[in-house]
Amino acid sequence: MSGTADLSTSWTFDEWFVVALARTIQDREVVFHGFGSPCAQVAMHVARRTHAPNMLLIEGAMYAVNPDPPFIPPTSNDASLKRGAAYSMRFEEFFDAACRGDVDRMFLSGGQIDRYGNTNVTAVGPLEKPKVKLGGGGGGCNISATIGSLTLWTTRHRSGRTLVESCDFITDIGHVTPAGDREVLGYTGGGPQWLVSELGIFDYDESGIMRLRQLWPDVTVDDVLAATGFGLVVADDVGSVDPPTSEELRAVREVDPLGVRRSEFDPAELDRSFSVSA
Amino acid sequence: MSGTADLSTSWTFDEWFVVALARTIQDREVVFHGFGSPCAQVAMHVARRTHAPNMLLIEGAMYAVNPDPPFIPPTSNDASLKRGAAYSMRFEEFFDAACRGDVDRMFLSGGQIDRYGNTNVTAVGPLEKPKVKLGGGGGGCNISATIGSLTLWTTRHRSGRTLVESCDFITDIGHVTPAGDREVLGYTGGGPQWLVSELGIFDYDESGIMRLRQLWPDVTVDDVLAATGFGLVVADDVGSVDPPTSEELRAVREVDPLGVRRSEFDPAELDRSFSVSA
Amino acid sequence: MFVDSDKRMSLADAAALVHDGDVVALGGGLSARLPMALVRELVRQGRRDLHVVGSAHSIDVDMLIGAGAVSVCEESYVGFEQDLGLAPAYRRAAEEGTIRVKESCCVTILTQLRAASMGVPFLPVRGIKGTDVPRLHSEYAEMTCPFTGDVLVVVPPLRPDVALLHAPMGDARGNLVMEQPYVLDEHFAQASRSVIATVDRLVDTDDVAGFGVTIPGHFVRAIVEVPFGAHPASSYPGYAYDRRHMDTYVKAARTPEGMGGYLQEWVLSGDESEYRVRVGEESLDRLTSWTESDDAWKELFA
Amino acid sequence: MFVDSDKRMSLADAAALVHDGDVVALGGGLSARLPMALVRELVRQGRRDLHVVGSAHSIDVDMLIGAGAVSVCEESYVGFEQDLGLAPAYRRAAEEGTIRVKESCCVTILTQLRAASMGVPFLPVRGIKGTDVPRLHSEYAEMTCPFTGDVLVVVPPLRPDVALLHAPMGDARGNLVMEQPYVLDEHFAQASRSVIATVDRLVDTDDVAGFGVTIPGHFVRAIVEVPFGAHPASSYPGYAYDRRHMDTYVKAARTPEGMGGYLQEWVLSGDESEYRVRVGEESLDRLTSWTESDDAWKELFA
Repeated sequence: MSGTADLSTSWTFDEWFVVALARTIQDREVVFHGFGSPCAQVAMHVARRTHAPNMLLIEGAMYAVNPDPPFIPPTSNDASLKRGAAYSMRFEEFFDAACRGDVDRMFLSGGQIDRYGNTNVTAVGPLEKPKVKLGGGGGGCNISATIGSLTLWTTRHRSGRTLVESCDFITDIGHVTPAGDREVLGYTGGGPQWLVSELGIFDYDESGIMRLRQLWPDVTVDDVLAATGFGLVVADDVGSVDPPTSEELRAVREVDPLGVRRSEFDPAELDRSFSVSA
Repeated sequence: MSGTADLSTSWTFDEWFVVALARTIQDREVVFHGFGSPCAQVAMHVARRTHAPNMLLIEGAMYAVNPDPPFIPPTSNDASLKRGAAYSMRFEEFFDAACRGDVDRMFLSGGQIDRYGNTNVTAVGPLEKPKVKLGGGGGGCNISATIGSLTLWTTRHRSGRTLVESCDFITDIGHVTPAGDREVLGYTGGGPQWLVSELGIFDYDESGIMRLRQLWPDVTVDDVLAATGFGLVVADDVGSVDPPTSEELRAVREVDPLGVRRSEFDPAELDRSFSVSA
Repeated sequence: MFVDSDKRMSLADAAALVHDGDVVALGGGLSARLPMALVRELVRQGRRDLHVVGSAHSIDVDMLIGAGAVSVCEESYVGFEQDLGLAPAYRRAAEEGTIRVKESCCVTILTQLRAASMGVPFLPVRGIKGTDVPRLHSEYAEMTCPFTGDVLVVVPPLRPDVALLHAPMGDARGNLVMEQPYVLDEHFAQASRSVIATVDRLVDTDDVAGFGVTIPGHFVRAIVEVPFGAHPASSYPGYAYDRRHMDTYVKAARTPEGMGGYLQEWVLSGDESEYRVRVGEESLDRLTSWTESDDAWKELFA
Repeated sequence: MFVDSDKRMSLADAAALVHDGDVVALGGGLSARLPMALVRELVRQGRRDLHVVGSAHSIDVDMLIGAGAVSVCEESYVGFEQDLGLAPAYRRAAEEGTIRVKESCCVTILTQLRAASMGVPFLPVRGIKGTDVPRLHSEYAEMTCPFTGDVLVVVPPLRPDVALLHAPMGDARGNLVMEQPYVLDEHFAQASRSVIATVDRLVDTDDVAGFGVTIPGHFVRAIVEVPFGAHPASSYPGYAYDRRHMDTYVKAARTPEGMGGYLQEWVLSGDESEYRVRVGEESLDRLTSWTESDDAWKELFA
């Protein structure tokens, strides 16, 4: 294990999770998160402070460009989130950029996610009388079509109700929908590239189907298969997620002193802790 | 004659002309002029200082709302033209307002104008090899379709080459075009309501055809007919243009100390002067 | 457009300009610059059958639904993010079928408002195809691009009857000064038949001009000064959002009884000055303390 | 988007990013904030076959045409208003057929830029039908609205290869600060493949943030500090337009010989620092004197 120092001799799962999300960002990418996405939000600032200093970070719901917030608050449009930004986009300016293909990456989650990375944030159960009315999709049903790459994430994989055979409602576009794939639909965006869950890290194969690539050290392939509602592709070389570096952990702790990232996890997940000797 | 005082015992034609233009504005209207239109520009400020204090004056090319410029400069987008305005519209904000029908009146001129008030500001002569390439239409070919009412004006009626049987090129929409009338074209704007020329003041009859309503005192009906390239309708009750009030003349002189309105006239027209004893 | 120079009126008179059945656009977003004083007044006046439209919202929409004022909800999101979770009254009404859910998308609503602003009867969007969103929107159509042959979803104009906006500052003419994000407020102002605005503070026209006008008065039909008129949402640079009050609301709203109790205690029992008394000077002062230091700011969310 | 933090370069290197045959958007309008230093540098570098697009312009477009740099002119207006009249080189080139005139309309160009910005392959406009403008634009089409049955003209996206913008102030990252009217500059920035900017003054990022950024640096590929870079156009709050110089230009440009003489004297004989010397300190100082009093301001136009 490389890069671990005093600071990082031990860490919690929520810290490692946002580090894994951060690593899906490449330097010089234009990156956006939606509202209500503390893990993605923290991850973007971690990436900008570590391996992606030249990314263009668009703070979701504030549309502030490259801010240095003093802390991440529990709501996505507090003024603290534009501190240090020389410029904030107008609402339409961001969404236009996303629709014309000028945004390279967006973080996206869902109450349900199918094998192709279609997501449901609208309603679980029949649309006319839903079992659970979820909050809604924000701008996703348009911009998921055109943004360069999507990093999906969920902290509820283990429930068995999140990675499903078929979404009750498709709010945001994955690789293939019942109406056809992205080429048929005329969509210029590349679709889901990564999915990070509390069980593992996944990419998508050439058919656009989710594929297990890395496991957290306390998770087995069988754990993942049991929690996944469709026949998952497993890569030949499933590895373990690289531990966080001290630089990454320091960034997480500095960016998110209030720990808003933790609000995404079941309490049991927050008890998962790790150390260099683990 | 009412309202004339010392100030207004004598006046020049250019002063009277802009007063006549100003009178086509009603109080509480939202009114716009295009660039390169000093007579209309002066007229709008005269109206706001006299009979239309509650008009919304949109300063053309600056898109400033209700400014009080210290003088009218010879170019339409000098910063002096937004002095005193609490707000300047964005370019798109004005044009959107015009397209959705939120602008009540626009002043519009043309190198050629036909009986229906179609205007040509593009080119005189064959399009492929024009005799005179005019400047161009600005936003007219769209917003002349949707703005509430148009006040047309020309200072070149006498030339015989301006009010023509048929425009060589239709840049802006009058009441009836070769492709049909406003109802056929689906246009919500009312089209030309007034035309003010250095020979007289005209409105449009129920067929959308230009009709002589008032004459300047030194002009006869025959003068107008001779200068007009189509069979003009003459109202039963052609009258004389009401002389300017002292308030109107004072407004003209205060608004336009540089006399930019005069740049629209042939020198001979500027020699026309009037007085209460005339 | 609204050319009068003095559009000040009482909150009750302003809210009375909203009618049962109106399509109502709610300004601001999530926990910021929500027109809460107007929302509360609409509840007091017992407004019904509203069709609310907007992007991502929270307590404003949820409270109107909980009060029975809404028949159609056309927002892109209603909720309290990860922090306080799903919107209780919205969720209940949607699951029980007591409102019609026409969930939309930020881009779609923006595009429909643009169609209204631009005076055109349709506009295309890039996405939507392949999703289930059209199941909620029989008004959408598809068209083939004459240049590329692409088939795109096209949407009709959205012209709200009234937009309810809150700004930290404004003048008697209705000029409004806001901080970013303006969210859809500018588009609401341009596309709606009228705007009713509340401001935390009424100032002179010279002041609004000095700060820079965000929404010009010619879109505004009525303006009302209501201190803390966005509470419990934020209205920067004045005050942060009141997370404790939001939490109180969300917990109460989880049952119809709790919802009724909240409305009785906070909304129906008095007017806005009584509301501020009930919230308490200490709580309100605390929300303005964010300017003191980063730590003071952070403490508001701890 | 352009994420580099330092985009400063020489005027020559910046202008070299414009290629023969490019679709070039010219910022500003009429006599204000025209990118004249870039225009002059393109003339010095002998650029050819440019397709210029924009709204209402004057000496920028006319000079490029007079220098033989333009093959297609797609502006809504080229001229010197009532004051100095028709654009001499544009008029001559149009009448002699040495350029292709694709005269357009402010609304149409705005709509085409919006289509590019929004990432859609077509957008409708309300007008145009009944005019002769489509004779200049075989690329337009008509579509029937699926909601109303109205037939509207639809236009394709306009995506300039490069936008040349001038601002009074900017920073090394390319953030630009402008005064209203921004004209189409924001839309050019969003719709174009890149922006090349000149500024009268380069300042720190804190300064541009304090004044308020109009065009963000992520659209800007190159930025060059050129004092009086808009001359003889205005660049408020710095300087008014130079009406005397405009008059000199218009008189000279009325003949090919005069045009050649003007270019030789003012453009080809030296770089921008020599241009400023030739214009003269006294003249330039005079243009900044508008701040002294209304009378001083007015005198600039007398």
